[in-house]
Amino acid sequence: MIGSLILDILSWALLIGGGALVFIGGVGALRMPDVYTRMHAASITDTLGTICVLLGIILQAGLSFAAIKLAAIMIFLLLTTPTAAYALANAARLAGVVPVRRAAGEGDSS
Amino acid sequence: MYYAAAAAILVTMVLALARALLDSTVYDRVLAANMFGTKTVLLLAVVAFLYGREDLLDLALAYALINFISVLAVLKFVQDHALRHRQTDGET
Amino acid sequence: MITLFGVFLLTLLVITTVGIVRTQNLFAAIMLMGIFSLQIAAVFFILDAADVALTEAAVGAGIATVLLLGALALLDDTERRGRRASRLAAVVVAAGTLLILYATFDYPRLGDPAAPVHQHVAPWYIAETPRLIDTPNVVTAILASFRGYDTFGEVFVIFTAGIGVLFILANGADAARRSDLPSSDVQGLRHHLVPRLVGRLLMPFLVLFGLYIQFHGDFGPGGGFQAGALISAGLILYALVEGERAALRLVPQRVLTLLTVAGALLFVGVGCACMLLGGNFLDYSALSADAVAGQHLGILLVEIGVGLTVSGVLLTIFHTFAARERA
Amino acid sequence: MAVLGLYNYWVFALLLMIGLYVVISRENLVKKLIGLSIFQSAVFLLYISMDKVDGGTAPILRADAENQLYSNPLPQVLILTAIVVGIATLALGLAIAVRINEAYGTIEEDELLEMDRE
Repeated sequence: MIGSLILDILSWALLIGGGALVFIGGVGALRMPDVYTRMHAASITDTLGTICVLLGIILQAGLSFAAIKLAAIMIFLLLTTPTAAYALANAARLAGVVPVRRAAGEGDSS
Repeated sequence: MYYAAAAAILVTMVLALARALLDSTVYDRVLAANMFGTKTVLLLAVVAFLYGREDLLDLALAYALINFISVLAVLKFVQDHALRHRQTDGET
Repeated sequence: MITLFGVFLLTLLVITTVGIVRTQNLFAAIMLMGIFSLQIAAVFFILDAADVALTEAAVGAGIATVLLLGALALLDDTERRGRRASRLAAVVVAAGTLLILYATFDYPRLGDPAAPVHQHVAPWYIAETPRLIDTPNVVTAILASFRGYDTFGEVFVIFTAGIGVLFILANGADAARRSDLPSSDVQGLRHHLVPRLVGRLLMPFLVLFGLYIQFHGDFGPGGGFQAGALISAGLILYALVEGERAALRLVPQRVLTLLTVAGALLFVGVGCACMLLGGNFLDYSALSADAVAGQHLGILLVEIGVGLTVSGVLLTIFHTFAARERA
Repeated sequence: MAVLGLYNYWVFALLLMIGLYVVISRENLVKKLIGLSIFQSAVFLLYISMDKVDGGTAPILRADAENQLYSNPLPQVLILTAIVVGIATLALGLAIAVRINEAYGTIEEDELLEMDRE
């Protein structure tokens, strides 16, 4: 009984934390000054947020086929999200997008 | 709790969409598309559990695998583009 | 609550569409189409259409983006703003929208069990599938068996489209291949170590997952159409990271053509076998002494045929675009 | 919720007409094809909206649930095949656009018409 309660609390915490991380990543992607920093915000929080949300669901699913599928999704996302960020940064660099370097004291231009 | 997570994912979808639609470079749009893909995977996983249909997780798995391809296609597209420009610049 | 999610996603869908219309950069429009596709797939999922969502995911978000980018590489990527005044178009479209909106008030509301759609054959399909065909996935049962003629026609439409693309673009492609391809085509993304490694790692999983979707289609969401799209996505991934040439060495165009034709012929062959065994065209019950076993066999074979044709055609189209040099 | 019962159809109407608008008013052939895709997706949305039944679930029969309601599988079958046909026809359209570009050097419709008139 206590065990299942602990499991529930843990999975809730993971779900909420994951949701919060995902949201923070979204804000970062919206607010950061240029494409590289946006990518940074999005990909890092996305990866951790995804792991948290999926782990939260796995705890709810228990030992089942669904949990294996969720773990597979997690591993695939863990591989692809950073790689996609790498590919995207590379594409932007190739196309000649220059990272912003804001001089000290300059106002917010975004 | 699923609802809270789903709501957070949906709000993030709005943020990603705003990033894609606001005055931004094409790479921001690619980034937004990629974020959207990840969010869709999460949303499907959460909604599958909300519905109690764990057998539908196959869809989330498919999304997780497919989402990656379009970003690589973008990289290839930009690389070819840059290469072609370099070649034509060299000729003229 | 779920209904609200649907409403939310649909609103996003409309906003995305407006964005697609407004942007003049075709590259950006294609990216927004990818987002559009993901959104509509999520809506399909929420509306209980798991198989359709799977198809839309594999086809819309994955392969459509790749094909559009492949075509765009051969074209200009900005649209010139039209000089023709489009006020007439706006008026016509506005009138049409109002007319359809007016008509919607006579529609049954979403989820109404008394709606006419749910009254005729649909309950029969759901009630009789366990007895007649005995596969849990009713969608697959209808697709491959009850409405096999429909699917037969669709497979041949896809087949024809593949042939059409070959006719339009492939002449001279051999010449281009004999001379040197642009060096980027040879390389693909080879010098990008990380994507290359991850791509190589994921490719077998995509193909494996495609096969799972193919053969598990009777029991869960899936079937030949989705499997064909996923398998071709796997091979497209390989072509992206290792280059066109390596991909064509792995699965040559000859093999793709063979797959396409074999799939279509398998479908016809199963239909004809049913006739020879005394049934009607595509009446799989004739395939075995036990009618249900016959249905199982028929659906399995037909789905394999669909998968072969779809993957063959999609890959053929992809390679045809990739082999074309920019004019 | 009753107010939102028709929301899917409203979105269908909007998407359908936005797609049509792009096809009519834009000169660029690729943009026209994208408009056609939007139009097509609107039709998909209409069909899939019709399949939903209150309290229903995806039409994959479950052995563990008695008297489970299922959503209508028929529109799903129609749309499933239509999506794959849609991508095949899209590819055909793109192929034609590429050939037109090779022959004329442009894919803007008004310029094409002008060249044909000369």
